[in-house]
Amino acid sequence: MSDLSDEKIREEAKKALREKGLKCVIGWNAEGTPTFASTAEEIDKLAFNKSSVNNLVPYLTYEIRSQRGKTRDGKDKVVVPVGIVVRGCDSKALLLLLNEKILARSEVFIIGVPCTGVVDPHAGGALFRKCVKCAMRNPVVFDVLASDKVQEDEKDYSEVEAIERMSQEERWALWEEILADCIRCHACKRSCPVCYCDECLLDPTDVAVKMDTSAEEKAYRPRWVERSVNVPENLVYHLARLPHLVGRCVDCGECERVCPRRLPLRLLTAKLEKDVKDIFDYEAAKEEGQKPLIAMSCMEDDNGFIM
Amino acid sequence: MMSAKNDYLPQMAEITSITQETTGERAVKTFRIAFKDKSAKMDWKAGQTCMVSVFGKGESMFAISSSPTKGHIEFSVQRMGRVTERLHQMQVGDELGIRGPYGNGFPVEQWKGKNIYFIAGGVGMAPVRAVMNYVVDQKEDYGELHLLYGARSSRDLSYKAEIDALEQGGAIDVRRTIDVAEPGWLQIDNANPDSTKFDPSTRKFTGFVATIVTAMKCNPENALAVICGPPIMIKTCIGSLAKLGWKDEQIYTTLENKMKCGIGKCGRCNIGGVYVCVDGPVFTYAQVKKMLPDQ
Amino acid sequence: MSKSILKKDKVAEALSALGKVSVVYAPVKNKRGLVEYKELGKDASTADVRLDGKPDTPPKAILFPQTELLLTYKKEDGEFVVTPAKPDDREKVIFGVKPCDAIGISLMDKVFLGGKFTDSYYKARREKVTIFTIACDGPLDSYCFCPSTGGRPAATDGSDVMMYDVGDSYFVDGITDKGKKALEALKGQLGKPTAEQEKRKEEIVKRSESAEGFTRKISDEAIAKMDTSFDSKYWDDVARRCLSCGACTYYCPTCHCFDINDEKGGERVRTWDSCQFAIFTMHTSGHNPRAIRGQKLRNRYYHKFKYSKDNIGRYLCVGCGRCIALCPASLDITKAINEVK
Amino acid sequence: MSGSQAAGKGAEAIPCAEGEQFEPKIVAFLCNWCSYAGADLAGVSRLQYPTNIRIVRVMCSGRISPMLVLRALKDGADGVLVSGCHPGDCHYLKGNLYTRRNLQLLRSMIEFMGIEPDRFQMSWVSASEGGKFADVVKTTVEKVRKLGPNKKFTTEKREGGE
Repeated sequence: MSDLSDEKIREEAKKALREKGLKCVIGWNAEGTPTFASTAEEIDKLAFNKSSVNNLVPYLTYEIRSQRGKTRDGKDKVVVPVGIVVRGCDSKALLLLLNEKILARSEVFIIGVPCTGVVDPHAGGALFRKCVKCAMRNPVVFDVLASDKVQEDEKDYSEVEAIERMSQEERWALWEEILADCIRCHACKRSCPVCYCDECLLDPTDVAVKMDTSAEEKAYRPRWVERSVNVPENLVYHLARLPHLVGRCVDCGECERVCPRRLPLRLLTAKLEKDVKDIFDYEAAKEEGQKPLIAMSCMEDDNGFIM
Repeated sequence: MMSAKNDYLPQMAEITSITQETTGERAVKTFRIAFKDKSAKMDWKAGQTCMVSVFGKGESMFAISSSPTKGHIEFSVQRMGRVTERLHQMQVGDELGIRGPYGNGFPVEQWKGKNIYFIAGGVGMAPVRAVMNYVVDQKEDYGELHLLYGARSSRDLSYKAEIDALEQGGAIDVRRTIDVAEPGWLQIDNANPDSTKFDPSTRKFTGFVATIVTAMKCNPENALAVICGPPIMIKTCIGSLAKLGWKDEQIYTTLENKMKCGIGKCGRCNIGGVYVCVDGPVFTYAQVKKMLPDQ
Repeated sequence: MSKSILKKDKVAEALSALGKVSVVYAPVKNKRGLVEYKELGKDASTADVRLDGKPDTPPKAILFPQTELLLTYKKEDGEFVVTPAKPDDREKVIFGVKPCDAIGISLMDKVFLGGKFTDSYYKARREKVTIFTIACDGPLDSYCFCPSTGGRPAATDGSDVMMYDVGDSYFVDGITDKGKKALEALKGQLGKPTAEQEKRKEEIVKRSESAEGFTRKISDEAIAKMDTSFDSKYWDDVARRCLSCGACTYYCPTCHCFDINDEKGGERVRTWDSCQFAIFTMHTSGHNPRAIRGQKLRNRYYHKFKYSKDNIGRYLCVGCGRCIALCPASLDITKAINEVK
Repeated sequence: MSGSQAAGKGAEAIPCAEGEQFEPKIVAFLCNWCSYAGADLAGVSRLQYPTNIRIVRVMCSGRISPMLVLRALKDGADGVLVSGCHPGDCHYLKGNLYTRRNLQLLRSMIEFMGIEPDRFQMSWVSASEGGKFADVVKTTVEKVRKLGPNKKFTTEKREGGE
């Protein structure tokens, strides 16, 4: 990543800010801190380098959806488009949101940056494990590219396959130890780009309560996960998160990056993505306009274990 | 080494009587309770609260709605969520857990000789009822007493028999108001309350509580007001009183926040640096104005 | 016997001596590279104890567990029987605590034991815990900023026994009676300090007073400025990056907020909670005084530097910098307060 | 065969004496149009099948989200059976197809995390297949019985308590 691409990012961002009247351009500064640049000077601080580790799509979703709503006379509020700098993995998450119509293509100005991997701050200068062999280095959706495309590798499922080969007792020993270490701080859920529900059934009290919500609805809403932090509740917390990511998770690894306990959560999402490919031959965010996997029903699906 | 008292352990109590105050979606019931351990006794000040345990559902903080002079403990509970829904299904004899009393309560000892306006809205009548009955039972220590009780409709007015008796008793001047007009309830124009002339002995009005406060011209001379109810009602009533020349120290109110421990440890009921459960729930408006706008 | 010397190569022996009279916790590196206070097994001497760096996790969970049973209730022939849980009040020693974490424990004491009510569960545990602190000599990493919060690299607040690294051994100083009593168990391992070792200890204390080497600071003017900037839009801008997860509060040595719930199996359980979760302050009616990220983050910063100063006379932040180190959105409490507008 | 035992409720009330085999608790979500009717037919034609299943009737197998399966396992079920109409027979045309997609991955993730996959079974049983329903229940109960009580979703290490 020569500073050539930084120049291109800033130039494109300023042009878009002027011509398209962007609310702001979301990117990283030189230290890798997410920045919301809304003036030319702020855009000059944007950069893309080895420490640009955050997936910025959750911020984009927040910036756009917080503009939605109705004006006083009942018409839809006009959404000011927002610019964003995306790497390959971010762009796949963004494409998933576009396919799910959470964000409209016209609301987003996308500056794509082909990426050769970013550095894991805990690993003394080495790349993240997910970046060593990455099959999505080049952005899949963009308005402009900041530098030329780079060579992508074959998707590497070796770690997942290693676990699949384990015996069931070994697998449980591995996951029980991991689940016992989880403190349910919700960082994995809050940083996930495709996890955008306002009201999540895994939040401690999950009712999106309004003034007129009836007492029964509040009283009899099931608590899917208790607040106690122990192996059974953590097991259900993580097992409950996964079905909501079927055919949606792009395995960007943000959940593993943000986990303060450094749990290998990407093993779960990579396994999920691998199964989706094997069983349904489906890949999340493969092309624009793709229908969600779970929303499609198919007679030809294999019956698998069903008696 | 004597271990410290366990403030999270509730005392077992059972419901001795249930009165259905109002019906409908947001029904209100008054529960009278008695401790299972007959020797157990709790003395409390009007305006204090208790954490009521409904085992299996959780705990909620309720104002004690009976005056200490009555010698029994009552809570008036509106059906709102998990705990209150279960409470409203309970019968006489069912068991509860009680811990408390918590909070500072109304400083009645400083009110000797004052005229007192009790202003309540909807279920806000619960804490007001406790302090009103306490003051009425020692009528001679205080000046003129007034009650202004407002609700959405006449069906939503709680403690009907009790308030009617007070009205006849003459110890306190009782007025009621409702939001939606009904026959026999004098309509006062909310836009400009002073425009409607009315016979001073009128008892039943239609109009927001704040409107009636202005219309009644509550006299700030050697007086103080107790206002409890939904936040919007408290705000508008304080506005009306201010226009009538009331000073902030003369107005008392209770604030409400989500509470889980009730003893100032779990860190959630704070408004700025003030913990509503231990520093409140009773505050003068002067104190509320000094608080950070953390509402 | 309060002033003595413990040779570094005798630490393992000391740990197993302590292990005979109480349960010993010490910083140990876990499988995933996190240094945490863990209960050392029966043979405490074999544990891979790391005493030099700053542990990634504070000792908070030893005194205030993340999930704690308060009481159980059962219906027996028509009547509820409520039995309070008995907290784990074994005799414990937390060895190798850093001064900021020791101050953190003394601040938690003020919250749970001070005021009108005493938390009996915390008290039952706290009385049985003895804290062996190892003083720092300057910042341990770029995140440390304890001097800005009134702490010092060699502060003794909250510690029962202070230990200073004087080369090949630790200069040991019993501060409280509890500390002196605990040192009696180490008679076999402690020696007499030489004048030279005593001098090195005094140098550490002197350097600690001057608090050199701290690049990360919070200015007192900025903290004072917070008085007037409560309702400024600045806090929404700072929180624009916040993801509202609970990581910073769960890793903070002084965050003490908790939730109480009745859970299946007739148990009333207390668990950690975080003011960053949207439903922390949500009323049953749906009204939420602090729903927006800016309000929640502001509440955390003000609780650490304003509300605590008003209520218990001290900042509730000890300057350990853990919340800066692990924030997924690179939020920095020192930067946020220094640039308050 | 346990067919002659007292009705389900009483079965596990008797403590597991020596030699007495483990009686698993199984929650069966049956779709109203096919599998529930199949179960009815099995009952009407006096077919014997184990009484370990607790039937929950739902309008379509598509109604069963992974959360319900996890909740059943967490609240003490030793096994969960979800049974619906054969693909193509669904009263709502596609409900069972959604189920097949949704729950198949739940089972593979359960297996990946080291939990016995046989605790979660699915089947297609039409209204006329009373016999198949009895067989499905027998195989499910046998498989879960071999796995023993469901410990992974229920035992918890209590911190701070006893």
